[in-house]
Amino acid sequence: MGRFLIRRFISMLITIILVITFTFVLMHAIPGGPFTAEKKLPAAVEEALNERYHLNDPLWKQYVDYVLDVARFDLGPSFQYEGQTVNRLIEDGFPTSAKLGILSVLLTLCIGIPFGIISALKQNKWPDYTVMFLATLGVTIPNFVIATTLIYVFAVKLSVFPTFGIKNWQSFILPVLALSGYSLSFISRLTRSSMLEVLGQDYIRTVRAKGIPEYKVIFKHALRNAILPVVTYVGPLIAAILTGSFVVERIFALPGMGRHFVQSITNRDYTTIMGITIFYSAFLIIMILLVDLVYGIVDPRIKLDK
Amino acid sequence: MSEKILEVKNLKTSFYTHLGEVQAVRGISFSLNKGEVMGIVGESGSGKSVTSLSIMKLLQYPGEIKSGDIFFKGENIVNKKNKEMLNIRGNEIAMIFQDPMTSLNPVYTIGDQIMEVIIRHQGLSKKKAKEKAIDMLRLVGIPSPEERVSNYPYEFSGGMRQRAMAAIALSCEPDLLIADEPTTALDVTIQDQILKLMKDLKEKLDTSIILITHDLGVVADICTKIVVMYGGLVMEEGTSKDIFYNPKHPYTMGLLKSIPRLDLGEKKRLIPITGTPPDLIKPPMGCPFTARCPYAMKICSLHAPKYTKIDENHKAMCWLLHKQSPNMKMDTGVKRGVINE
Amino acid sequence: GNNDVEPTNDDQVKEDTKDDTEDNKKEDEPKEEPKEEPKVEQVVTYNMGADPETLDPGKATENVGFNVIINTFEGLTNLDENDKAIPGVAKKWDVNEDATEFTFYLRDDAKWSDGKPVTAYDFEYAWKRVINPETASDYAYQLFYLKNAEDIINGEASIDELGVEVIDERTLKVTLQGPVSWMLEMFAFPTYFPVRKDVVEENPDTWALEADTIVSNGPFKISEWSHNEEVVMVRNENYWDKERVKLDKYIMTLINEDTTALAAFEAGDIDGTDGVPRAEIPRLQAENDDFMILPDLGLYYYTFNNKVEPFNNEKVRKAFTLAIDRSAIVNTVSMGGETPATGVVPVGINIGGEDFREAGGDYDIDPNKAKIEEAKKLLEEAGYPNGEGLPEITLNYNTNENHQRIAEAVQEMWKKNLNVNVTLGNAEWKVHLSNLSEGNYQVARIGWGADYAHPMTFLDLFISASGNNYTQYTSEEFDDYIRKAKSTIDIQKANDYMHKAEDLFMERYTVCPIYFASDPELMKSYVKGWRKSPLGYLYMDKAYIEGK
Amino acid sequence: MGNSKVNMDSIPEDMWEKIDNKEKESDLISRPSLTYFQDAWRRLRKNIMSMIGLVIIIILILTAMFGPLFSKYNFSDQSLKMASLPPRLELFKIDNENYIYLANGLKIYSSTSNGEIINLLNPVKQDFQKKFKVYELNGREIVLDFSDKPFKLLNKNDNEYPFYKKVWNKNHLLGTDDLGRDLLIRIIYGARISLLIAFVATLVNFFIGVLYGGISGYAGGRVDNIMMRIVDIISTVPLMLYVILLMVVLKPGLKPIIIALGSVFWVRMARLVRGQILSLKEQEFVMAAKTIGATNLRILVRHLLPNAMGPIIVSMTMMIPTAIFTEAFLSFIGLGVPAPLASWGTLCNNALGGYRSYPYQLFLPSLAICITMLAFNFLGDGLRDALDPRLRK
Amino acid sequence: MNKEKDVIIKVRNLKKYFPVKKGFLKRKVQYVKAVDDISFDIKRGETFGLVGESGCGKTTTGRTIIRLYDVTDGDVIFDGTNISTMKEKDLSSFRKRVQMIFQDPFASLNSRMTVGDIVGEPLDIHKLASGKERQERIYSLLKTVGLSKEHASRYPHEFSGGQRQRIGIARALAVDPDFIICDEPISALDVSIQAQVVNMLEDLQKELGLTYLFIAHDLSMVRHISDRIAVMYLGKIVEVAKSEELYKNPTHPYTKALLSAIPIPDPDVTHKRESVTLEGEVPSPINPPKGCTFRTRCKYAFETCKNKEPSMKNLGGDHTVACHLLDNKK
Ligand SMILES: Nc1ncnc2c1ncn2[C@@H]1O[C@H](COP(=O)(O)OP(=O)(O)OP(=O)(O)O)[C@@H](O)[C@H]1O
Ligand SMILES: Nc1ncnc2c1ncn2[C@@H]1O[C@H](COP(=O)(O)OP(=O)(O)OP(=O)(O)O)[C@@H](O)[C@H]1O
Ligand SMILES: [Mg+2]
Ligand SMILES: [Mg+2]
Repeated sequence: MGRFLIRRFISMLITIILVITFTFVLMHAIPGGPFTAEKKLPAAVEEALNERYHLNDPLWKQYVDYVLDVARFDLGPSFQYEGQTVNRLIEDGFPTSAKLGILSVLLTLCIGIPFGIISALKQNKWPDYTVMFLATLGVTIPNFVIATTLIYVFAVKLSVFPTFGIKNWQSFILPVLALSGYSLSFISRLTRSSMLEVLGQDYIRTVRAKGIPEYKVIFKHALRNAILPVVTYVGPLIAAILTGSFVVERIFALPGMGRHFVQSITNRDYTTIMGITIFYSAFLIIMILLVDLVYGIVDPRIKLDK
Repeated sequence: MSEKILEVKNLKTSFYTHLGEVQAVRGISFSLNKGEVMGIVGESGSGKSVTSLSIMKLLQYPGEIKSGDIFFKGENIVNKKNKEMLNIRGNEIAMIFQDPMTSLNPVYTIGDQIMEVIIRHQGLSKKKAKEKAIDMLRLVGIPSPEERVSNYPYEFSGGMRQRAMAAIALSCEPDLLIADEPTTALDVTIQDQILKLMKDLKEKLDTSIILITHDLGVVADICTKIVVMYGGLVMEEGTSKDIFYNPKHPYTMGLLKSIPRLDLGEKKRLIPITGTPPDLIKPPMGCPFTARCPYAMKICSLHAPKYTKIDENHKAMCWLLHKQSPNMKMDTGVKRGVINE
Repeated sequence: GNNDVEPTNDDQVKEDTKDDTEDNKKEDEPKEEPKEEPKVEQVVTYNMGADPETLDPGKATENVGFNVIINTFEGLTNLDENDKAIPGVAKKWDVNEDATEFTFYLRDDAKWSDGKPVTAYDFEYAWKRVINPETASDYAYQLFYLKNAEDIINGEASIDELGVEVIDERTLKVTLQGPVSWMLEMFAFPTYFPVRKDVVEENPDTWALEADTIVSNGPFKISEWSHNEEVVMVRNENYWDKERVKLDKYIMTLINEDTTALAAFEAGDIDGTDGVPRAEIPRLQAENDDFMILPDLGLYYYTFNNKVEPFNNEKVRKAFTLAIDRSAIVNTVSMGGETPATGVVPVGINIGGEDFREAGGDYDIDPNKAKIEEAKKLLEEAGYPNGEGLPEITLNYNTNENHQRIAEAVQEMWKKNLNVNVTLGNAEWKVHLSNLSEGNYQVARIGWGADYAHPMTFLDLFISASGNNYTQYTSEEFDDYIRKAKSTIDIQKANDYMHKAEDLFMERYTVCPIYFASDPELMKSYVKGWRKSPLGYLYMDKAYIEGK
Repeated sequence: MGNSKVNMDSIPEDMWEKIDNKEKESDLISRPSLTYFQDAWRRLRKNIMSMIGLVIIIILILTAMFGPLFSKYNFSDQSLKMASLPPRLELFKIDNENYIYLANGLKIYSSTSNGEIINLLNPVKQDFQKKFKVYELNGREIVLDFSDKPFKLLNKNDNEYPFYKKVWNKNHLLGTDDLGRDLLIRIIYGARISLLIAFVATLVNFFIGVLYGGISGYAGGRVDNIMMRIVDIISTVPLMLYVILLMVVLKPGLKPIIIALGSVFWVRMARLVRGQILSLKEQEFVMAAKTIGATNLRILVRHLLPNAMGPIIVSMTMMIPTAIFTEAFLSFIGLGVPAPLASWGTLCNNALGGYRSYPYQLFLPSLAICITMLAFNFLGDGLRDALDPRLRK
Repeated sequence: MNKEKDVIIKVRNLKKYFPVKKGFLKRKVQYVKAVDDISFDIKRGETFGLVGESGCGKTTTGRTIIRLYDVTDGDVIFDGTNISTMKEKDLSSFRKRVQMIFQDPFASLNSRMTVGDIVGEPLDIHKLASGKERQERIYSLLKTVGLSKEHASRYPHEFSGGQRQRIGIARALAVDPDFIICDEPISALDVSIQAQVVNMLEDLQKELGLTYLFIAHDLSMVRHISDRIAVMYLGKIVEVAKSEELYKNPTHPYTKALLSAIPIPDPDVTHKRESVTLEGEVPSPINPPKGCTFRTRCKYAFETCKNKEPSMKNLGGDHTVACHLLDNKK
């Protein structure tokens, strides 16, 4: 196990370096630079800016310098926000995104899984149809529509929640709902499908033969066997959702870090692009490692370290 | 006579598959007294497991009890709700399943799975339950149970899994134990041990046991009563002596002839019952054994025979026993302890 | 007098109500009885959109940042209702004869928000800082009117040679490169605002990032800046004219999404907002009294690549220009109350008593409809009868819903009116820009917003040396007119030159103007006294709330 | 158990004849033996819901292919005057010949009584201060008073014109979009793109995602580690950068979209399948397959994947809308089919700004996606059930 | 052709250890010595029985021989080629010749395949038959194992335990192998079918010259079918002999115990017989006892047994035993 972790850790580092490399190459391959703007800069100013951000150095040197900086956990200065460092951008934005994300993941799990179970238990009866219909809606209606509709209904018409921003706990409700729609639906369907599979197995019969109450049969025995696909899905989901959703944060005007994923690219804010990508990939990779570890816990037959 | 703990009356169980209704059990009746050990023997696919699952009310889709009654301790459990069954299952009726690999939850340790039933029905603490689970494993002959208790099913050999199943079933000292081929995967020494365990249970607690097996040796060892099933029907029923020494049904005789006897004579070619069992989607009109019966008569394929009472506890379902039947010389096949060639 | 302050937490609210109940008990009045009408809080919440990139006057480049800066800083001059210069930090000034030297006399009571006086040194420092190449200010070019500014930034002169001189703490002499008729207004432009040396040097990179470290000299000071949430400005007690300022607090929210801002406005969470979703404008126009369309100095146009087939042909350009029904675009497509464009300088710039656009004519463009017959004829004359023989044409726009709709409408008009099939191609903004710069296009959308309220900000775009001239067309004559217009102090003459330049440019249909921008705006009617300039700056220094 | 009609006491003599067993065996009628997939198909066919789904999908495809032949409009025909007319019109009656429809944004159209829009009326006089507009229709004066909600339509004598009734829009069954294009035909054309995307996504998921994940999970160990790290890289390098690059390199159209989707859209599926395979491959039937000499590929394809089909199908269907919206996003930033062609996702995107005033513009394309999704889900569920022989009902 | 002497498979010092993980980070600490240094030869055409207590390593032996498990140590030489070191991809031809019938009938059947598919798969893999011929072959295989054609389009879960086992046998027979490892092929079958299957196996053996490794715990059946029998205990072989010899002259105490525990299908006899019950607990293969592994339950155990592992001694006539008692006698 220890060896396994060390190996994974090394491969994580390699992965991150590759991510940096690819992003770096792509970033510089696309037209436009950080200082391309509608109002053209005087050559001298652009020169000075390039000098300041070391964009005059040969690309390989920029790359090496950057990697070295990253190794010191320094993601560099933002090109877009004068004086900001990318570390700060992340520090500022992440807590909000993470709070939303955690709530959303919790909601997703606490509702999605029970829904999936109910629907599996009542297969082809009305609760199943209802849940599945909602789940279909949940994946069909994009979150920007859900978000705007929620604002319109609950904030404008009913005035029960604030329209934007994070002010109090009520502020979280609408964004979290909008954020969770898709994953909620996805998870309930996944759960349903694997529950159906598991409920037909012999060992479930054995458990029943022991006189174990049905809820335990479901939650303890069936669920654990059925949860694998959900775990697979949830790992990357956590990484993605905790680092912020561009759409939801934009619509609810939340100061998270989701905006940077798109904004930094449109602005060619090189360091922010890189910083955000690295942060996300590190997060994702850790989540995936956790998923793999959870695999081993959920299903002891799975052995990753051969 | 001691009280009846289980009485099955005209039980019919079917599976509604896309190919048609599989009539796995087609109307069987038997009863079991307290402390009695009944063996169900019969060809593979004859409905033994389905009968026991019906008693447990654990049939899975598309299986259903079509008709009939099952009285357990005087109560009809056919229409009992799942909730009511919860306190019966595992506690009053326990079952050892036939297929040990798939019958154990692969993601929980053997210990967890044994403890669960103990905690559920005996309300022991976790620690106590674990001790008991270890005891149970020791009792069924698992080496170093303290360590094995935290193994997962896939780490057990086939026989060990079966013993784990037995440990689960026995741990709550049920009133009725249904053991579906509990020793098929076990070597004789362990089998011996398990059988002893069952005997002890019977003696100490007056547990009634239904032992489903095809190992006639085992049946002979422990059963007081034997039910011979074929094609979803009970062909013959009687005490073990009746069945072994005075079989009345050609199928029973066939069964007895096909076993090799280690204790007797030289190695000879076995004498199997030729042919295949009937398709239960379209069960034959008459006696299901007709197609394989050396004595089959015209009437056998057209009409199902009724039970003929041979004596108090012994009955069989065969036209040969009909009083009108031409007194064909029946080769009972078995004499006391010696196969009659 | 904490009465006016908006309760910021629950405790305060509870306290207030407790007081009320005590009062009630004393006077033994029934609860329903209306108590003394509370004084309305003088707080305005207004939505601007994105987070300001910086609040450093010397480095800010975008609208939101400017909107904070103009309310929190003050330059030598201020702008009046007509965007003409009035005294700001400078209480008066002298100008030399050829309008190249200004001497400003600063107010004695002009103070920074920390109470220190605003001095001429602050201006000198601020400007030299901007023009210092090391500072790398994007907007350094705004200072190019100052003597030697351009040379300094190109490294051909030293910073000390910049045309600014501190006579004494309260007197500043500014020397220009040449005469500029709108120079006094330029001093009210944020890049010309003073900054404090000690403040800047304490945190050279980050001073303008946090409310705590910003020291300003305008009507408001920043009390809080939660990035991506809001900028809170409160009255600057050290401002020399603080009597003018009636608002206690001006909260600028940073909702980037127009639909959300609209929802927030309708829910009463904000008092005004800058952007309004286009599709909602007809409804708002009909239903909402708080909706208005304000003038905005901006040009939306299609630039032809004058070097490539078929747009190297003047007749083709003209045909394409005339074949567009601009009123349909303005009324049903963009819908923001824009004005059909008939030239490059928008309506609303008053020079010498007349509107530059009105005086300039419409270059055959009918603002209300497409001139189909004429356009067809032109196309035929150009050798493409009924559109035959034209090469494949792609109309490029940058990724944006409105640009796309306009492009789709124009595409259809060209198809219907000229029988020309045009493909639409869109690209991400910076890719689009680099395509334009490289002349890698046939016809493409682009726009321009005025930096100052003068035709020059538009005409200047198209000189040879301009980085914003994507037309691939350069003309010495045009450059000459512009040069002359810039260097004369005679307003009329300059005006003539500018008209000549525009005529030269437009009569050959170098570009195809579409519309002049507008600024749809929502502001609650109880907010009074505010002013939004056509440059997009919202001045809150005189705003107050009445009748809420 | 046979029939008990026989009289037990008197059985005819011939009944006691001995019979030959051989002839007995032959009367077993042999049913054709089905393979798993034949059997699954048979079961799928029996599933009404999934057949409905299948039929819907086929209808959608046919409509997408041949629908335009039956429409008098083209996806790009604009009529700016007729912009944003909804499918349902509320008509006011002026007189027996003249009806008007009052549209959002204070526009008034003359119409026939059955909902055929004739023309957009231009006001002869309007005053935004006092909030009224005056129109003339065939000599009658109509005053639109919008000072107060609901707006009133008055005649010269300040009497209100009566509300007539709600009718379907005869010119445009589903109304028009914000440039006055027929929404129905745009949705039909949109189906071409969106359905294609749905199929591409499904295929990509199935052939790349499932195989990739399957191989990774089955191979395990180092291969797994490397393959999954590649997946990690693909899923973290910003898609947009890559798309912008594609956009620069390729001409816009379906090809770059397919390339973009194809190169990244399968990673989630790959992870999912890998997880399933990891647990399945430890089962004993895999060993059994090995002993009969099945190659690894065969074990993967024939044994493991069918057992992982549940989650595969679920996520395959669930990812279709994601693909549709991803396409919209890609189109938006310039990678997709160039405007005015629009996919469903694009239609939705474009309608969002006006969802308050013209909800049908958002609702209708969403409904199209929804129906497709339901159809795919029905089919998917049926498939899932059909592929699981031990399913409970 | 001296078939008798022709060895088809040679097993030499075969070991298979399973790691067991313990502790928080599950570091590998211990090994289950499932098979611990066993050697035997099987001659072409013979049936070699392997009996022993449950969990003593019989299945593992079988699976290791057929390379379902990687060999920890030792060699398996099949017809002159060393299987234990062969690359995975070269195993295909070997697997056409060697087949296995699994102990657990249900788990070894893919629940997503019809019985027809399952039985037909080896035919497809080795391209033995296709189309109608394939169909016929499947039917005849099903018939061989006592199932009917009808069963071909059903799924494993629709069968009873014994029927499932027959499906597994049919699958193994499909490729016409030379050598079949039968891992308790009949213990799940009912007697009549057992007899059928055993007869069938015997017939096939005669017809096709098959060789069997017949793993079982049912001594009576093993004796019936096997030419020679090896008795395993705790990962080691303790006695090998011709089956008659073993039955008549069991030498190892464990073998004796085994034989005495066989139930006899005759109520009177079985109740009268005396079985040698083994005392004590079965030791764990993780920490097998030092010296002779059986000593903890052996009533004849003495000092040497504790220290020294007994080696295989030939008693003549292919009868070898590993027991210190023999030394004593001498
Ligand atoms: N789920 C099911 N669907 C369809 N048929 C089934 C199902 N389960 C069992 N059967 C059928 O029911 C019949 C009786 O099966 P059962 O399992 O009771 O046999 P058994 O007597 O226990 O045999 P064995 O000794 O082999 O275990 C068999 O023909 C079998 O094919
Ligand atoms: N995959 C595994 N991981 C760890 N231990 C295992 C594994 N498979 C088998 N074992 C252990 O190896 C030992 C031998 O197991 P094996 O299955 O070979 O026994 P067996 O002789 O076939 O027994 P049975 O007659 O009960 O099938 C047992 O102690 C078992 O727990
Ligand atoms: Mg059974
Ligand atoms: Mg075994």
